[in-house]
Amino acid sequence: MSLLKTFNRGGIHPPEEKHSANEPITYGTIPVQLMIPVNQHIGKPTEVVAERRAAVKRGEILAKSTGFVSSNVHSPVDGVVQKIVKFPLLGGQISDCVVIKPANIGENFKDIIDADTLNEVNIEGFSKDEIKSKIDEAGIVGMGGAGFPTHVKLSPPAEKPIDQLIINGAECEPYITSDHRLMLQKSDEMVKGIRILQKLFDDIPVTIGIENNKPDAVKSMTEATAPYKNITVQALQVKYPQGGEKQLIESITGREVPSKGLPMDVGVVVQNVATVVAVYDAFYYKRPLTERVTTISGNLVDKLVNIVYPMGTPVSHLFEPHGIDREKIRLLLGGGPMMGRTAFSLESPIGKTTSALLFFDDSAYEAREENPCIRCGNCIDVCPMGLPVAQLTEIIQANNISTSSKEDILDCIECGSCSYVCPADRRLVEWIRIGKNIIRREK
Amino acid sequence: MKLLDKTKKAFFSENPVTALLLGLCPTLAVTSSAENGIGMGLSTTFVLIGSNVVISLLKNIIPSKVRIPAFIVVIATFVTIVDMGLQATMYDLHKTLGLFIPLIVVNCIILGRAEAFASKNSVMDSFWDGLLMGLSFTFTLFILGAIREVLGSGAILGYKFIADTTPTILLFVLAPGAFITLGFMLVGMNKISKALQGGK
Amino acid sequence: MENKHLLILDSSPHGRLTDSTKKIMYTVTLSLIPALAVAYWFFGWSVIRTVVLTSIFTVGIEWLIAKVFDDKIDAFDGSALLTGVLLAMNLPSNSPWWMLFIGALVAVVLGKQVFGGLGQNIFNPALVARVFLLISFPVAMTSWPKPGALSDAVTGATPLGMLKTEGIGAIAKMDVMNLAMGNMGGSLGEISALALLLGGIYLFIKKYITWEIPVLFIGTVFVMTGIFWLADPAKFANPAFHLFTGGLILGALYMATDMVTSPLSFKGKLIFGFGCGFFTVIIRLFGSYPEGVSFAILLMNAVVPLLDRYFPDKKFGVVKNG
Amino acid sequence: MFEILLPGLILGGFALISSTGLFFASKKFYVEEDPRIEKVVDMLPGANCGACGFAGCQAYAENAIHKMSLETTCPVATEEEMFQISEFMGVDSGSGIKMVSSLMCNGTDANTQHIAEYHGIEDCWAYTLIADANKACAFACLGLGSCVTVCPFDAMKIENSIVIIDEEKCTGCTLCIDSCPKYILHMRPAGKTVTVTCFNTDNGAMAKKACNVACIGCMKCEKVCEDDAIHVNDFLAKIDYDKCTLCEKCVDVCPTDAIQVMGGRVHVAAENV
Repeated sequence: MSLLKTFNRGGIHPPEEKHSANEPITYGTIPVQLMIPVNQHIGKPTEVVAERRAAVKRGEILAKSTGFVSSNVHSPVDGVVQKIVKFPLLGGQISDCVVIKPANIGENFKDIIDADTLNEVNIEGFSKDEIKSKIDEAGIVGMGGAGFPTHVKLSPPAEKPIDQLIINGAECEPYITSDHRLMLQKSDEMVKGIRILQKLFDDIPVTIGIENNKPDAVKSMTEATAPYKNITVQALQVKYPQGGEKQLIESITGREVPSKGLPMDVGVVVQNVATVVAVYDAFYYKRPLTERVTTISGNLVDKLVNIVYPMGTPVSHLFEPHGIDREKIRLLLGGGPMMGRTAFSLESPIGKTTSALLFFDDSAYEAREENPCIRCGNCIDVCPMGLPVAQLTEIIQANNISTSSKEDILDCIECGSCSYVCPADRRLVEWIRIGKNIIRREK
Repeated sequence: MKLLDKTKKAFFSENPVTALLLGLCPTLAVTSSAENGIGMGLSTTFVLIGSNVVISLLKNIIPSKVRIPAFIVVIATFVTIVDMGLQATMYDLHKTLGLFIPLIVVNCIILGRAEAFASKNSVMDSFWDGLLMGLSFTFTLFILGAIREVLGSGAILGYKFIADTTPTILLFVLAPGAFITLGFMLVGMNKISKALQGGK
Repeated sequence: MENKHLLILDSSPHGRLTDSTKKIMYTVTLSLIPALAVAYWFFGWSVIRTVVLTSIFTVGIEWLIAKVFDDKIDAFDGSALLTGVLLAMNLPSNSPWWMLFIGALVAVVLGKQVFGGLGQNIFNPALVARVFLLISFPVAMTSWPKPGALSDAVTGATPLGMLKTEGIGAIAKMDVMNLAMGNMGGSLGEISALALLLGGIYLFIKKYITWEIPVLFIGTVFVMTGIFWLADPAKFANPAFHLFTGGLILGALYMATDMVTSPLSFKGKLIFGFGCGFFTVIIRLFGSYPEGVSFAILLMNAVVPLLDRYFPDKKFGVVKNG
Repeated sequence: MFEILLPGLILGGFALISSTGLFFASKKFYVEEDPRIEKVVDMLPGANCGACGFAGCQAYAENAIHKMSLETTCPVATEEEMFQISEFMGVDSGSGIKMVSSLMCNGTDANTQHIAEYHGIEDCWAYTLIADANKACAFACLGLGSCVTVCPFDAMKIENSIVIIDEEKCTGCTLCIDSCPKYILHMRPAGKTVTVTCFNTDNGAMAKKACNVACIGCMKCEKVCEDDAIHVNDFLAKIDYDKCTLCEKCVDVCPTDAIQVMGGRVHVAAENV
């Protein structure tokens, strides 16, 4: 492998900080209370079916999807529904949460997961629609961060033929290592999951894209996929935002997703590795998506881990087992530092898309003041979408959005590369988000 | 008191050059010295007064559809008088101002006042309006010319107050100097008129 | 919610490169040191005097403006200092102090702050000041001290000036290597092309300038003067002479590449560099001024917004049709 | 003599030809414009703010003359001005009640707490992209001043991290209503100064916990009101300004001071007296 593939335009190299890469996946204890957000996806809000004081079993539906672009939410444990409250999530949104009092407080979550029975499944026996509806029922959403319902992504319209499936194992965000560990420890399961997805598209070729800073993951996946000819592993150059859907497609296939378009427009479907494992679980264990591997890291954490907690575990439950000093926390990030969002409540629950929880104290945060733009052009050089970022922010600040700049603004993938390199500390992505918001409001 | 208000208005908040940005062509072209500025300004004042008075006298006779050509004819008459008068009495100034005297005909200030004021008001009011507007135009041109003359040739109204060998900032005598000076004058005059309005 | 202190809310990304406006400005200023050292070698203490005076003036005026009008302006962010040093490099080392002061005033007030301060100016402030001074004080701005002369009184024309006034014969004896080293009359920054190149390469490695503008600028000058030279060597000087005399290298490396006043897009940069070179040659060969770099750059500065607008970079996912 | 006559004739002839041309052109291309439109534009305030829903005063006047109605009033114009226009047009002058913007929140620093330290761009919408609330009460005014920025009449300012509205300056143009991501600004008649300064629809206990001056939905105001003008829905009182007679009984009885007289005295909670 002489020259590793990557995307052409822009990109940055933030410090990797993947200190937890060698920590095997472990399981956490069950907290005294679970707060399960009823909306963990993009799309139509769900309808809460759980009733107060009713007992629920593990895997029972708490909130039902209300349409095609919507996703079920299940209970991760046996327990009793206490109430339904509005509570701030890790992303800062305030949303309805189902509060559950688990039956086995303090027990290791591994025991509960191990209790699920492994079924022998004959994939050939399923029709395409059955596979999709199973994924839909299991409440699986894109676990890379956006949380788009997976069954929707797997149902491209007939006029858009799919000839390539890409599995996203790039994990370009600093700190996060959960996907890395999944690829190491669950490579066989993942391949079985891939086979299920492959079935949907008549055995089209599959490529697993992995950044080259995880050579062990590349090795283990290559070994696991060896029996299958049309599943290949592609090592990629280390460059942020390699894991962005459009960038990954360009890196691997050389195809450019058209502006305003979706991956399916160039015949590609992209799925995250964690999502694939969730698909496997849904078929072989009949287990809906109720937990995920989360990387706990940051300069306040004594024991860095990749750990599985039941969905809905409040952040405060993590302090004791991981040696986090509650008093010192100043910055709590759900997700990586480049795209993750700050949380304002230490009780916010872990959700389906929480790939990492990062705890930082004062020293990690530097208040920055915006200085005037000196037109150095760094933001434009690093923009993976080739947008004239500096001009766009000026247009937004002047509230002067024209039709052509509107398209540019909507093309932004909010990777944050521009803000990262700006010498004048301008909040470029933030301005672009405001611009998107203005456009959305005008509609 | 009313007159004072009007004067304030004419000189600052409605100053034809710095507030309305009218008549910029002569303003920029002929103000390389204070004397030129005064000459140009007074010529314009004369035309303004004359045309204002005549037009307000004729306002009821002129049909509104042909009023602009009629105004132009009136203005042109006065401009011709000024042109000939200057040529007869102050030949040097006439030579410096050159083409810009006939160009007073198309000066927006004059046509503007005729259209906006003289054609709607009484003779006496129009006379005062022409006088004040003209004087404010003269005043602005004088200041502009004076600044440029002092900076560009070290003199004021032709009297040189520094030694001949001392270098002066030549740029201010040239065209770019006019633009730069006018720019800073706009800032200053806007500040003053804002302050005057605030004081009211 | 019983936190004693509140969590921080902010928008992603939560990390920054350590680059800052200040760092860029000071690095660029520092990269001028080799050229200044050469100038010091040839002209002596007057160089230091000029540089220090203009720097004090520009920073001081900016500080005053910040005090009076807008306390958000940071007079010490290095941009005023850089303007001051660049201005000094554009002037004869024997300029009187009041000329330096007027230059600094024009650079900071007319060149920068009237447009809205750092990042908003259309024209390169140092060049605005230089052209202002050149037009206002043509005599003082064209009598350059001779290198090595200890007294300021000995002045002469630049090689380009000689070429303009005395014809091709006057420069026949000049050795190109000598010109490249800087052994000639001229402003501080005009003389040593090699020392400037050194600083330029440093900036290029630091990625504070890109290759497009300097290469296109110098290349265009070289090719165009070469064509004229080949056509009529008896009338036009050779391209190497044009390369190493005048402010070409300084202009191409430091003035034209000024981030604020150069285009952002790739194609825009190419056109900008070519335009600068084209106008420089036209003015040098056919204009009434011996040197055309500053005018050429200012001319091209004026069209930068248009270049950015009509030659944008290709966006991701946009396919050119037709 | 001939020297003068010839140019005179030439010019005169030329003038005749051109004027004939002009005459026919003016007949051919005559555009009929209602002269009343210009008059109406002159009578309007001329702010061109677009608050009426039309693209500026000209468009408003055109519409008004076209339809011969003033149903959509100019929210910026005073009553007298509207009356003048209606006199001129000979139609009724719309509703004619001056409305002002009013904040349904009293979540000052003293009454509720900030729950996070915000470092982003000073703009309410920018904040909502990061988190939904910045005070203990999720419904509270964010106090970052998007409405202040959008107000063309300088009638709003941020004080104690909530918006203070100057009713004198407010023209009721409604621009601020849409600029608020929390939707806690509403329009009320200018004279009707009694307002519910809360927008919290949580139940009483939660609301009280979030903010000292929250409406807890205790229904006291509804019971004391003799004009049937105040009603509690979703634990939040709402005043019907068509019925309110400004008796201020509800203000006196409110245990949490969630009903205030705007621009008047600041009330002390009934229980504390």
